[in-house]
Amino acid sequence: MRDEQEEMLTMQMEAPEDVLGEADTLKDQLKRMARQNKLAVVSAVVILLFVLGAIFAPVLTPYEFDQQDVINRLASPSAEHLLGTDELGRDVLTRLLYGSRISLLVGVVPTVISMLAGAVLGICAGYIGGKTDVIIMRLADIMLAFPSMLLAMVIMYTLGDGLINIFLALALVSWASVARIVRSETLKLKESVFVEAAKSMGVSRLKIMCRHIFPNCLPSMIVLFTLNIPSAILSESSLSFLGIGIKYPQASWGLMVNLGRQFLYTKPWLSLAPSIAIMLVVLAFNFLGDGLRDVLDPHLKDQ
Amino acid sequence: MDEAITLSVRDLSTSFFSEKGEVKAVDHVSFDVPHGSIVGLVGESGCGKSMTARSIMKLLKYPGKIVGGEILLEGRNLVPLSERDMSLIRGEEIAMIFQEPMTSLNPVVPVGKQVQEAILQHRKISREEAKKKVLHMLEMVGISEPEKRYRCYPHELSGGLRQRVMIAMAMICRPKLLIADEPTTALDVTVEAQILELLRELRDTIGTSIILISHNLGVIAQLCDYVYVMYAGQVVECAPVLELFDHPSHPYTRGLMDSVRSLRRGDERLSTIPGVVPNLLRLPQGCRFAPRCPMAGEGCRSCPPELKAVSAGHLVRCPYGQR
Amino acid sequence: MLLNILKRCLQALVVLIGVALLIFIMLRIVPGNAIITMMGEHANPEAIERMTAELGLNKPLYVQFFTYISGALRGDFGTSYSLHVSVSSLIAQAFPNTLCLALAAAVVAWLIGIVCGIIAAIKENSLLDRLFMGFSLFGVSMPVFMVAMVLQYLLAYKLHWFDISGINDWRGFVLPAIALGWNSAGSIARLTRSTLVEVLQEDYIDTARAKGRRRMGVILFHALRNSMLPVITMMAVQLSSLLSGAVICETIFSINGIGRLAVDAISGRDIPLLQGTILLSTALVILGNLVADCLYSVLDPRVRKGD
Amino acid sequence: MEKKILLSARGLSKDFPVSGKRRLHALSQVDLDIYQGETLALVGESGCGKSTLGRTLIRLIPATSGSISFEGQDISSVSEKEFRPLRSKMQIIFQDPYASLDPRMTVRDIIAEPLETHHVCATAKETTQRVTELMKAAGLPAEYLYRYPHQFSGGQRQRIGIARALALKPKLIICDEPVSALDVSVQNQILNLLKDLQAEFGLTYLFISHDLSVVRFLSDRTCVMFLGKLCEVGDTAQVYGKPMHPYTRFLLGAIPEIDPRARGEKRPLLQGELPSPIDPPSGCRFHTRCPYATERCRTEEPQLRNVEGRQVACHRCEEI
Repeated sequence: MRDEQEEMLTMQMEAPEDVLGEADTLKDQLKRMARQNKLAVVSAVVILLFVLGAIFAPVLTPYEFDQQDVINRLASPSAEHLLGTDELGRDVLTRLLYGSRISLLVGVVPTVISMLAGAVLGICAGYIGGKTDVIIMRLADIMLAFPSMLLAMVIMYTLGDGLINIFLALALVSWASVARIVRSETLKLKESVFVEAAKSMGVSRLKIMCRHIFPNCLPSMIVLFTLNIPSAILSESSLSFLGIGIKYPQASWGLMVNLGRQFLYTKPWLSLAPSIAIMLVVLAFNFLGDGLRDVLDPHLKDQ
Repeated sequence: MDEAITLSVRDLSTSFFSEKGEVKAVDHVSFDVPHGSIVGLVGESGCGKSMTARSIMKLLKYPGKIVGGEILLEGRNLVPLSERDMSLIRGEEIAMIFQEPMTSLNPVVPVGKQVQEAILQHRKISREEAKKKVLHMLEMVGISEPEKRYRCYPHELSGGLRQRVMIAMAMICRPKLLIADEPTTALDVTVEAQILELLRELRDTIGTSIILISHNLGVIAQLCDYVYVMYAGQVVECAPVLELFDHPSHPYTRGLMDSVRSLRRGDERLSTIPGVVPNLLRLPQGCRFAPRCPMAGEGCRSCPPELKAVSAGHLVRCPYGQR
Repeated sequence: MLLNILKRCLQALVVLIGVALLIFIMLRIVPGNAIITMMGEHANPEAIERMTAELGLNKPLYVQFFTYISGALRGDFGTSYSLHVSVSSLIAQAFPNTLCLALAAAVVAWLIGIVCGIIAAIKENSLLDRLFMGFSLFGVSMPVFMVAMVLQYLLAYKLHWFDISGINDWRGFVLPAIALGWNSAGSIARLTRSTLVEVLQEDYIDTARAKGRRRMGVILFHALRNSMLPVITMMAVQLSSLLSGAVICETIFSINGIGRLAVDAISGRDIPLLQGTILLSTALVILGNLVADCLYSVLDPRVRKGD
Repeated sequence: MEKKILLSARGLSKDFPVSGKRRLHALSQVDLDIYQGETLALVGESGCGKSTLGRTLIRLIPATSGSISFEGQDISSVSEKEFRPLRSKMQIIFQDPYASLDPRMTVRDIIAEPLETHHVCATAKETTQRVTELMKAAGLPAEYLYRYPHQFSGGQRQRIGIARALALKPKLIICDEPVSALDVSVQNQILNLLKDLQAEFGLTYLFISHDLSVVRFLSDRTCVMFLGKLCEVGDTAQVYGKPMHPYTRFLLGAIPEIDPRARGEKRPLLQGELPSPIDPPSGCRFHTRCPYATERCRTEEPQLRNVEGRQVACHRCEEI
């Protein structure tokens, strides 16, 4: 028997016996979050704004991202250039807008890849166990032993610069932690009675993994997804900051910070504006992920 | 009354405030615990019996809160006491043991230390002296080789031993009142019998009054002097144990007893109580048991009944409650 | 328990060898000839060949790997292509700086993180809790270079409290350590809070309170030790992210550390140097993992007894 | 009338590896027959191996040694693939109605899963039709078809579990403590239901429980287990009326009577602690706690033997 107070609370929340319909599905959980956690809603809106800004960048600004204006070099913010211009006279706001394309892509694409790979490997390792488990987890251990920045640097060194390579590098860096979390989740689910029930009915291994394990891992994976996006964005900006990621003249926030750094003491906004943009996006994703965790998966710890 | 009352609970109401509104988990519950007696609270899960116990200890978890009534420990009201004053009473004057001996002990501290902590909290004695008392107490609750067990961690002990450790911890300051919240539910029958025997012995030797909370009528019958039957947050019937088992008067009590007795007899068809416990957020207007009651009439559904005496010391919350 | 630790050590060794192999392979499959990069486009082919043979780069890969490993075990990581000094001596110069920086940052992070986490957990759902958690999320969300540059601009450039860059005395470490620890402090605070909140829901906390323990006593004696267990496991993860951040901090504050060596090695396409720095930092992380594991088993009696 | 054996196990043992090289002996050398149409109860305290035995019998966990035959066919040596169709003939109902249903599936999908796995119905519509029939049989209103498990009370969830177990028209159902997580009044509803279903579908039950009164109501024969071994097997009425094995006596004596007048009677209390199944005592496994133990009990392991129309594993059961 369970703790009485807890029992009563859940009883009231779920009202088992006399409510029809009203399933507590993902959608309802999201609604509940929206009601309880205004910050998460604001964050979602901020993210949406950044996405819109990235998509409609050409419409939103009259300048091109590499349009130089040598006369107006390093201009201070003004009505014409809201955030001033950089050392080649390019409009900073324009470059920020175009930069958000890269940052958002870099946040989403490698995270999707690493989530998929991590989920498949984690579920296989956890459910199949034995040698499969040992091999996959040792590999993950090796990946996790690297300081992620250095590993990303080496991969970039091996693959060369470019957006696609950044995707690959960041995905390679982050799949292992996903696999580890999904595996531990799988191990718990594997011991659960409903999986045993499925086994007792003769459901095949593959089906159990697809129908029972995966859907039950999903909530924590959604949370993980929203929390891994910001770390990917941070990694890319750090790489670009070191000059290892996106190459000139493409606009990337990290690169803009790097180029603006030499004017830190005279024109601080050159490096500050992109830094703040990074922080805003990352913050928004973190707040959203946090809110999601509260409703979807109270047990997934901060990592 | 000539017998001394250890604890008297008057109109205790405890609610917790959930998203969907106030849940009255304990609703105007009153009972007395005479000195040296064992009082039973019985009911099914969710009836508010554990919440009552936690309210007495003032150990309610967020968002639970006492909203009314008095808890008088030898005449002193505990409800307005601050957390600091309450901590002087917990363990010293009222102690509690919990349902799950597995999770109720700190996994990273040796059990002896945990018992010792209880006495050091309230007595100004040296550690050696405290340890001596702990060893003596461990022996008293039937733990063999107390020296060896003293250093054990909880995971190294069986469920029965852990519950004994919990009892030792609760009794070491010789409290006036022990609250035992489903102390044997998680244990096997043979161990349950041992623990019940131990509780009875401790009451006899130390003279502690006990509130025993259980869903098991057998346990109640074996141990208690007075019994309070709870349903949906209210006391529906109370009586001395013999009276209650001989003449159960509330339809719910009778339903419960019939359920257990028909099972013990091995009837062809078991008697049951139809339906399920009501949602405390949407309680029926009249009697809370009316939707499941075979005798309920129109009056029951519209107007909530009061607790009324049917004989000396036997109160029933049902207009049809007859002997 | 000893057996357990031994087993862990063995596992760590396997991982370390795996790491070495992985770096080795990744750095050899890089397109373009490192020798040419090293000697310049117009070096004569004979010299290139001589150099290749000298460095053993004409031998099969596995022979090269074993030569490298056996050298590494003796503390010899080869000679830097770009600086023409032994990698070990370069690392020996840089390592203390990185270690000091990382340790200082760790102290900052753990101190702030744990204290804030505990306060937030005790005052769960209060304004203070929300404030701390909001701040910690800010901490986690700020890129290291941003914190570093803001600190540099305000405290060093505007207020002249610290040197802008370089390490002359202990004060040189202050800004980089704060910049580096900032991130970790946030995540440690969040983890500490969430585990402590969870532990405070446990039954044995009720038991302790039922004994008459006051709130502080319950937290210090019962809750903290249990809630620190997951935090310790985080140690290794944090070490890894500190070393990652060190790369950036060292670049911004011009500290001669491992991270900057690695960056220099990449821009100079200096394979032995890159290999050496990465192997060293990875070994450090693995060591941190090992220490965390041992600490865990000391603190948790359930693990101590074998399985 | 000669009763037909549905399932029989011979020399069944199950070890689990624990830390180091040691093994936990959950079952050792168990011989058991289950007759067609009966309810066989398996009682014992936690850790005695009764759940392990139930799961081993239907190959949910593989046995370490021993053989099992079902309807005369050896099922312990066939491959998993060959065994899969046989799974439909033996189903299991679990103890915890909260954990045994996948929280992310609707009731329809939960009950349909065995039907789909064994391709019982041709179309999805037919499956749904069959699911509603099953729900009706288990006493669940068909409107609940598309609800999720957490919207039900404990008793209703157990009904879902029962409907799922019935889906494949099994011959044998292992009931693993199906009512121990429920309140008394609900427990009786479920027990009545199980009894009705047995009559309706001609089911055979292996009913695992630690609650002796529940067992008495439902079972024809009772098996008492202690530390991985059977100690007494016989007709329920006989076992309850005159227990022969000392352990059975203690077990029955420990049930708290629901009559407060029975309090004065001194009940026999079992002393000591349960021995560890990692290295069980030599000889009779109960001898460390048995007040009647002699030298012989300490050295020689008693086998099940026929005593007064039942089987008892005790050297001294006639004398005491």
